[in-house]
Amino acid sequence: MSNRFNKIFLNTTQKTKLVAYFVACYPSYEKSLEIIKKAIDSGISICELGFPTQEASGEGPIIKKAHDHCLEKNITLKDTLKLAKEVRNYNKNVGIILMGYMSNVFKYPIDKFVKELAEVDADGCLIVDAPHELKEENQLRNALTEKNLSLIKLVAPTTTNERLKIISKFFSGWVYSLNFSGVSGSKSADLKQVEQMIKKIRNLTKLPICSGFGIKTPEEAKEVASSGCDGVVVGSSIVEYIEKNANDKNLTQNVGKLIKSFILELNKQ
Amino acid sequence: MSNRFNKIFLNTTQKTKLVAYFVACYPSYEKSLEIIKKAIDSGISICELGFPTQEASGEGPIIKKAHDHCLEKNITLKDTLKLAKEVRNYNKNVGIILMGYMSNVFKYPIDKFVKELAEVDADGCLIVDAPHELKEENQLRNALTEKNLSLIKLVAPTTTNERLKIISKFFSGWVYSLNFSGVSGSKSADLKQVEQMIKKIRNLTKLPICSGFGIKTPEEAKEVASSGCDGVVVGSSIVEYIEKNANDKNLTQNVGKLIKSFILELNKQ
Amino acid sequence: MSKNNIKNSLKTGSDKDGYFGEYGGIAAGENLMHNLEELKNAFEDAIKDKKFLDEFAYHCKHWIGRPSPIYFAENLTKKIGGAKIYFKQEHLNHTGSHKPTNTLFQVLLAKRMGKKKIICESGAGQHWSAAAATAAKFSLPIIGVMGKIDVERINQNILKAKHYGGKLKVVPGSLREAITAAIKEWSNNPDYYYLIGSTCSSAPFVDIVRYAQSIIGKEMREQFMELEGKLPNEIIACAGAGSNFSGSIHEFLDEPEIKKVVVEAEETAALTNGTKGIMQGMVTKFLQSDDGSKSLGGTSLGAGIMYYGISPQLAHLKDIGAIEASVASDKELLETYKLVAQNEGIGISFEPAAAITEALKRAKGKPKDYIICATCCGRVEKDLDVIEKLIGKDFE
Amino acid sequence: MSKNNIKNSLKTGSDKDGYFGEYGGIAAGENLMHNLEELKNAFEDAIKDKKFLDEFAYHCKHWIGRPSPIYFAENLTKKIGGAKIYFKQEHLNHTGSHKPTNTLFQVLLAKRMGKKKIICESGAGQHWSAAAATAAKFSLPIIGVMGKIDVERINQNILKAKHYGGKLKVVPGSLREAITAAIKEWSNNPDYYYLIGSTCSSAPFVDIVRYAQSIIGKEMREQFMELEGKLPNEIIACAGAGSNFSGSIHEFLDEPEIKKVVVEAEETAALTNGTKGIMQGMVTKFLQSDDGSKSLGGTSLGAGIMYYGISPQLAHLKDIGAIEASVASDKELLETYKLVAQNEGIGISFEPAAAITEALKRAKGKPKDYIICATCCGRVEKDLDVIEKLIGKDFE
Ligand SMILES: Cc1ncc(COP(=O)(O)O)c(C=O)c1O
Ligand SMILES: Cc1ncc(COP(=O)(O)O)c(C=O)c1O
Repeated sequence: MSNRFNKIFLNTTQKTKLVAYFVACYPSYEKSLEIIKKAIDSGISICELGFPTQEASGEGPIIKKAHDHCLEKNITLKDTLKLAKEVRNYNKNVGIILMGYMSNVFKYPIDKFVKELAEVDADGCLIVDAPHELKEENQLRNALTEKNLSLIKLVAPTTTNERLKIISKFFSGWVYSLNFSGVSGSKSADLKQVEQMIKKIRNLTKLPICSGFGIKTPEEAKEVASSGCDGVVVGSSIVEYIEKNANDKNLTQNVGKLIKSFILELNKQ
Repeated sequence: MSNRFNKIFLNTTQKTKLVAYFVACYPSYEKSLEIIKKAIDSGISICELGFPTQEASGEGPIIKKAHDHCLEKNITLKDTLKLAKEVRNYNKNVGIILMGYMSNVFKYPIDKFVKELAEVDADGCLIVDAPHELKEENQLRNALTEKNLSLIKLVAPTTTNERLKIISKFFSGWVYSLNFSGVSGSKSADLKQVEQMIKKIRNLTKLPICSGFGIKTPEEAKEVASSGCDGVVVGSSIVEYIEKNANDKNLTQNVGKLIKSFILELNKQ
Repeated sequence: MSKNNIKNSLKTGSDKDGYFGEYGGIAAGENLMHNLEELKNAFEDAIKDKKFLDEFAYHCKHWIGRPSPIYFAENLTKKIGGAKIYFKQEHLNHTGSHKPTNTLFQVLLAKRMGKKKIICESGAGQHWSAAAATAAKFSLPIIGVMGKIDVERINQNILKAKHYGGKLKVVPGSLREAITAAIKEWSNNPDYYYLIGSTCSSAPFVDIVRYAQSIIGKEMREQFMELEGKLPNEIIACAGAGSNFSGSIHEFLDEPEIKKVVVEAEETAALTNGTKGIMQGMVTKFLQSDDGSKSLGGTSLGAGIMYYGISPQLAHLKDIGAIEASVASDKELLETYKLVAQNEGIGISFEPAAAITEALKRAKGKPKDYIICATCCGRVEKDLDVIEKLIGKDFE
Repeated sequence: MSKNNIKNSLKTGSDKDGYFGEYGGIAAGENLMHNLEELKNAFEDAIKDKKFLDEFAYHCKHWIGRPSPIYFAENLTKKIGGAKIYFKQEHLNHTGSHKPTNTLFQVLLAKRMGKKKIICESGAGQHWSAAAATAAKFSLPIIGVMGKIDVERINQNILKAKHYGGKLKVVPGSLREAITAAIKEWSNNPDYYYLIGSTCSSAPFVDIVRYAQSIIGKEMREQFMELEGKLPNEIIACAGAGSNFSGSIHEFLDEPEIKKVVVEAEETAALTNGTKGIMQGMVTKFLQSDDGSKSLGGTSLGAGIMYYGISPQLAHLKDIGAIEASVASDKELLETYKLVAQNEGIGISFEPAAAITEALKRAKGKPKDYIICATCCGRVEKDLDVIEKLIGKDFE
């Protein structure tokens, strides 16, 4: 595990960290880089760079649309790694994880992917469709561990206690706690359930826990943060904003403002 | 059996008699009557008055079309009997038979039909779809016999010798020898076959034999006549002429001429 | 026709002249008499030939997929509340109806007779597609005759028959005209085999078709004994001319305790509303004008049961009280289709909907151990577009 | 999964993580893991329950009409000159393909699990209509997801499913998109039962669908022993993802002397032309872009076999040489349709035409006692209009 996550979560200026998901290279490579830089400047702690894939089986229509846009422009995982490198060059402290699906990673293939991930000085990755039962996940996880990188594991409300105990052995970096079982952007989080989730996970790990899915507004972010998690992940809501305002010349500024409004609310706790 | 057939066939002015088939009341009651009168004057020996029925399962498209025309004008068997009566009033010597299908006769019903047939002084009837195996044929035949009327029986080329022997017991008036197995108007007669048929029938009966089906021209009539039959039946050819010239003001005259041309050829023998 | 040990058995077929009581017989031109006699002899001979019957059984099993199962319509039974409702699933046969059992039997017979070409008529096209499939399988050319009205409303059967290699002749009108035209074609070509689609026309056709289809009832007996340990109390089937119904009940004709109910289309219910007459080669009940010169009757959604006559055997059986007759309206056919689709997951065609309509009426309030079996003689494909057009929105 | 006495048996199903060799597994989001485990447990439990299996067998027989017969295609055999060609007549099943055997099994499983609603995907609509029929029979609401491309070319199945009460959701694209969308819908509604239509996606689906369909091969064994006194030398079936093929061969997996040949659509032949990858919830061979971000592949007339992936079990079996793979082109499908219709009087759909194409090729010149059995998994109705449009004039 990279030391960077430790630092990020030990930092106390912000009680609850903001993890922001971007579809990498969306709406274009340059614009995306600009937006992410602005987001970092606006206070995000970790940025998730989603690499595009056709199926995107965990994504709802908002994120899927951005993926499809990138695929049409022949954006690949390679481009996302390049983007990650430029982001890292811009800022040494922000957490960077690549987020996506096994399909692309497997074809890269796995070892090369991990090698390059280390080279760009990212902190790890999150693969939506890679439970620990998947042999290829094991392969990926082992390769990442060797390079001191994290495979961020997810926990869902439907994950049984028994299973949670098993998964907890593979936790690395931080834990992604899903607020509902379903695709991204499809529902809102239920605070009661989120609290229970966080408590359950806390019992099994000392690692930070970030809560994600269904957080659409700064107010919702604050509410989820009150569950006691260490970070909240905002995805669809940012991607949707970019989608809707792709041609706005003030897009970058405005994403910055959007991020700030999340930080502001989170800091009100 | 009426004596009239005897007289007709014993008369030697014409070697081979002409039997003419008309769709009764076609193209109209009045016109039909006029045509038949003219045909009698032109030399036919027997006139067959076809009464209309929807199926007309033994008829080809020419005769069927005339049937359909009559049905549309609601012509019934009753009208045909009326027509027969007027024909008889016009001429005491010509043979008159009603020709058609069991359906109408059965519904008339049979006894009433036979009674009225006797009343109009017709000589009998010919029912296409009434083999002797049909109980209703027996009923009709018995009723006709009682009134001294004939049920004209048909013999087909496919009729086996065994069956012919049986049918021959029911012959009355004269025998209708079919020149081919098929619907009316569909083929031409084959002289060899006709000759064989006539010979076979002659062996079984002393009654006159008329050969019908497939005789389209005076020349064909002459050819069939050479088979040794006592009469030839012409149907489709006359009906077709009437169909095609229904609106010609000289129709009646011309049918007379047509009939005469048949007689002329027949007399050339 | 066949011998039987029961005194006054109803299963013996027609008498020597082809009559069932006062119905049936042969009302055909002399030029067809030889064909009919040849056919009768060939039929009587064939059904004494074990090899022939084995061949029929073999192809029934492997090509048609017989036996068709019986099916307990549990949801409808619960919904109606009363008798147990069963379907005899004839729609699972190859080509989707009871028809191929008859075409198979007759094509085998045609082959046995050395016939080189086949002609047939059709109403719903169900017989036409079954006949063309069978002719293809046994490498015989086939001509079909259908009425223009039917050709226009039934598409799939016509395409299928064409693909099997059948040549279609279209005549003005409907099934009535098709039968007449086919018979005329046969008169003109006595060397053809005339493959009739139902229990109608002159003897021996009624006996032949009924013989072939009586496998339905034979299977039912075995299947009900196996599954229920007893026979159904009522057997219900629809009828155009009646092959499906005759085939369903023949096995049980000498068991009067089993009720047998035939259901016609309301618009062409010859058995219920017809009068005795002589048409289409036979003596039976017809919807006809008083003078016998024209047929009558309207149009039913059930193209296959839209026939203005009825099997002479059924006219006789009704007269002597051995069967009951009922009718079903278009509205009922549609409603029953919907009920069966939604409750049993079976898409039936309009014809069996007539039988099932009656079954549902009769099941209501009957004791729970009372069994009613309706023969489900067709699947929906040919009627699907019409249904969608008429009541598609009801399913939304 | 199941136990078996043969050492290294190929019939034991996937390993504890759902793999067949290096293929299979579960590539699903954590939010689906519980559903999949629940399903796996329910499946393993159900197949140990005699009552459950008896119920499955009962409805297979009475509702679906199983067993489907085997059929000796005598005319084609003669025409080709060589091996005896047999068809396993799966098209005679209710709804017209092998699909209802799977939907029946899974709907019974869903009921057993207490699920209240069903979701499924479909390509050719064949699974959708079978699933909707089954859901209707067992009184469960059902949602189907299909790609717009497929919805536009397949009409009858969609109408039938609608009449059974199914609610259809149309998504852009084809089967690929339908599967993804259905899985997403399932993620959003973990209380639904996801009724998959073929041997694809995450474990335990491959085992479940294969288990249900393996009745095909079991019937074949019995039927061939009865009819021929021996087993076929080759078994051939088409595959989209592969349920029909897997079901046909599973019974014989430990008998290497029986050749097993799977036939894909030439345009989407994942097994022949694909590369290993991870998509659609599983590790298997796919037609995909080099970077794994997109699927590839063209369009086949055989809508039901137009899938850019393949059952992971089949990928494994091919790797170890237990099965062979081949492809069929659109032109061949049309030609084979025509041959089968005209020679055997059977109207097949495009999918089995792929298998029969291969059977005809392989039969040629083989000894007369060599037996090739092709599974005939669909009837023509859904493809009839397309065929008529493309080659209608060839039949005139
Ligand atoms: C599906 C179906 N059922 C029933 C019938 C009625 O035939 P029958 O009266 O011979 O049983 C037909 C006739 O075409 C049909 O197509
Ligand atoms: C008729 C038919 N056959 C075959 C298939 C292929 O399915 P599988 O690959 O599961 O056998 C389908 C799929 O829709 C189909 O509809």
